[in-house]
Amino acid sequence: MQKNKYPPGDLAIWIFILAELLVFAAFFSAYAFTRLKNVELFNHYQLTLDRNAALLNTLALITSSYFVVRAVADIREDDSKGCKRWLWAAIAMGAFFVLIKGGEYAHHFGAGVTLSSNAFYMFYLSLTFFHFMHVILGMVILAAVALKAGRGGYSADEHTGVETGASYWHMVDLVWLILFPLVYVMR
Amino acid sequence: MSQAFTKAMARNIFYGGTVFFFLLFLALSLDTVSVLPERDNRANLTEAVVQGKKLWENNNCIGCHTLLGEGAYFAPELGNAFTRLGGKDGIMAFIKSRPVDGIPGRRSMPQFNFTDEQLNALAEFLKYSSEINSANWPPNVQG
Amino acid sequence: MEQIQRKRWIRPCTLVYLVMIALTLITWWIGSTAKGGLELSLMVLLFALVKGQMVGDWFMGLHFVQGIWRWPILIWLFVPGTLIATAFVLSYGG
Amino acid sequence: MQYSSQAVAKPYFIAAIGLFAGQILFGLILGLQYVLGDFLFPEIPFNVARMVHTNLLIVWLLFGFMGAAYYLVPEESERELESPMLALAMFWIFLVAGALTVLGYLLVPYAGLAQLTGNDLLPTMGREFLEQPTITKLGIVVVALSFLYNIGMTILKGRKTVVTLVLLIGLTGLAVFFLFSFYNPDNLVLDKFFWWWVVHLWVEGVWELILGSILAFVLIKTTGVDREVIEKWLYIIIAMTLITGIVGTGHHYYWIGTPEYWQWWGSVFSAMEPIPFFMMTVFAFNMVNKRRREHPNKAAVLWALGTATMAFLGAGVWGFLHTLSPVNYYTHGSQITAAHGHMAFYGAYVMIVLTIISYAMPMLRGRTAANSNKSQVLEMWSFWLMTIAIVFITLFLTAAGILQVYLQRMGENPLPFMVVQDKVALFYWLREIAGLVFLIGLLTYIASFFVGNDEPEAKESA
Repeated sequence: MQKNKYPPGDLAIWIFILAELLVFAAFFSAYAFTRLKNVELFNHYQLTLDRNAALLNTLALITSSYFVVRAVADIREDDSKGCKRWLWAAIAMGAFFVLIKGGEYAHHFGAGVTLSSNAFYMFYLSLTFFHFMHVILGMVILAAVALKAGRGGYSADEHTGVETGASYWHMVDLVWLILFPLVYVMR
Repeated sequence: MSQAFTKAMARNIFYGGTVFFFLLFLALSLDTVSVLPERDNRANLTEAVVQGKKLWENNNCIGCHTLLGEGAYFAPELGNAFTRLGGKDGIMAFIKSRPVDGIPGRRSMPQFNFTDEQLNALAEFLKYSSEINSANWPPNVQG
Repeated sequence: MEQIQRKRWIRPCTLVYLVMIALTLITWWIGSTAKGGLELSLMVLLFALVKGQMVGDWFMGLHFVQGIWRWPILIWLFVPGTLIATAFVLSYGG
Repeated sequence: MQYSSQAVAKPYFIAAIGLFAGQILFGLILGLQYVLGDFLFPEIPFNVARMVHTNLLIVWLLFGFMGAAYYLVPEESERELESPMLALAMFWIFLVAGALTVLGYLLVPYAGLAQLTGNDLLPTMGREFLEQPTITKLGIVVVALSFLYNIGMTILKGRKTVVTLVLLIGLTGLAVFFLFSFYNPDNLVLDKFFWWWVVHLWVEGVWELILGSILAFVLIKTTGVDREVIEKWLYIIIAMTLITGIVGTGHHYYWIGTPEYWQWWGSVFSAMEPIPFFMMTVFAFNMVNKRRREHPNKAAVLWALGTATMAFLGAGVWGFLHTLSPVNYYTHGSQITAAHGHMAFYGAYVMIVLTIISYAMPMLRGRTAANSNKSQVLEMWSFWLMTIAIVFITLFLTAAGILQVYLQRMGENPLPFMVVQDKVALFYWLREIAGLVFLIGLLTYIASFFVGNDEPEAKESA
């Protein structure tokens, strides 16, 4: 099997992806070590989070990421229509995530939780909100790609744009896959 | 895949990334401004404090001193001068006692010939500054 | 290309997807018991790293890349993963 | 020089160098006052000398940026400047306003200047780097707007390149964020919070766009590398700059009364700020290695490589040293900050202005591409003298800072500020000596404009 020298998509997006991952890595590690100093506090407030919502969100993002994989597979076979459909399906799953997460935020803000409430909520809100913004940015990127795919802007020979958007979206998924167990489950 | 990265994508990341992170910064700033009332000691922003801040600015005190660590590094930190100099009286006495021609061979604060009212305002301003929640900075009384 | 044309009973990415769903459900089930404990936490973390590796290799397609770009995601999973594991081990008194 | 209107850059560059000399002179006075406390007291107290030192720096860098824009924009846009007359008029207005302001600092007590200029109407004075009287600030806005109009119209009507587009974004940002200098609330925390929107978003934000675009222009011209390659690097570098630098503002929000989550946000993002500087270093050396021509102006190439290297060291490495909040808790507002400030400003902004001056000045003075070898050799000497001097200034201030932090902020028996200052005086003396070397470098630099003018131009060697 022929191996590639570069990952799929434009290398510029990968520089961006790596920078973003670096930020999340730093925040994840910071979370774990701050928890070390405040175990009781973290364990206590973790229970105020809605794990069922987080489950739905995890399933939504994984499914969405899977749809994007199918979209890339379709365009590699020159199927613009299929590519477009999978992409919109992925965006719909992203919207589902935003909706659920928005509900969680409404609940927490309603209870008067802010970034300054305590160390746990600081990390919970910082990490999830930063990720939340990435979901929205990812949806914007996917929508741009889907629109262009709908116009027949990609082909089996030239579809770097689809791969670029896909790589970014997988990153958004990847980050959540660590975030979910770390913030919602591990105690 | 002859070209590793394209100008068009680099451009998109520049514009997209800038907007994205500026929005994030705005969101954090908005939160900051909304919680500042709990930290910035605004309840004690009396008329004297306001006058003191104006005097602080009009005499360019920041040109030698730091205040909460910002300014010049020629003279002591003043965010905790209220504690270090022993309250308002200590501050006023110190400013008042500076010799007009300085101290031979050493750094000296100029003599500003403040009135008693002005001295009081400055001391009030430094008291107010010392009561800002600065996350336990400076590390000790020496500033 | 030839791989795609050959009919298989299931696409690799679909298989990966189903495994990830399964791991997520187990993680959620562990979380819903709210019991915690070092072993369970580390297991959940391991699941997460495995899922991350699957996303990197099969969704992002790094499985088909050789050279330096093969490694960033793996390193990204490994370094914070190790740090998180260390912090949790320490929080249970070493 | 391809367009006659590029000539307006010349007075800007000359003024920049003149003010630079003034800045260094006052730097030496400050350095001496650090060890001989009563030097020039009470005629020129420290705060006045410092104000002159920092304000001259800002003004001459602005002169340099404007000169750079006037030089490179016509060439990039492939048309004459919208209005050379306006550019010249603004030059004189800015110069006279700047000179009057500095004279005001030196001749009138600051409080008197505040009264004289009606600071009470709209108080903006007396904050670090923004000491200018409100009327001067308004003047700066007028100059900046006319300048933007002039440059903007030229760019928009002509060929649009990435270099000019990035430059325009940078200059617009510079003007926009300066507006926050007019916001001076009574609330000290709010004051400080938005003060950084000028200072940080300038030097760790939009100024870096200006820096990047000037550097890209000089590299395109001197290396002959394909514009496409250089422009995409420019985009990705400034993208990383703003991605890390905007939220990186948080590293100023640790101890000024702002919420404590900034300690995390600021630490994480500002820790990444060295990345774009590192990319810039890699980029500059790469382009020079891949050069398709041997440009006869070797001095300009040296300055360009120097900028990339010293910006990384000063802004990147020395910034990183004290940017993490647990470290900054001890180093905040110490000589470490001063050390970082000196090398960062020199490496990033002084050197980029000297780069474009080095590249453009020979053409502005009638050469076809470069000065004579004799002049260039002298200029390269000045490069090394100034650069090595700033490295030592930085090292001595860092040493003083480490000692200061240790004696004054750590341990069981922290010592008072002035006691510590006496204990680290040796390093201040050494810093002053390094400062003298810097002055020699600067004089050498100025001399390089006057020697070898009757000798033939250096030739492209390959």
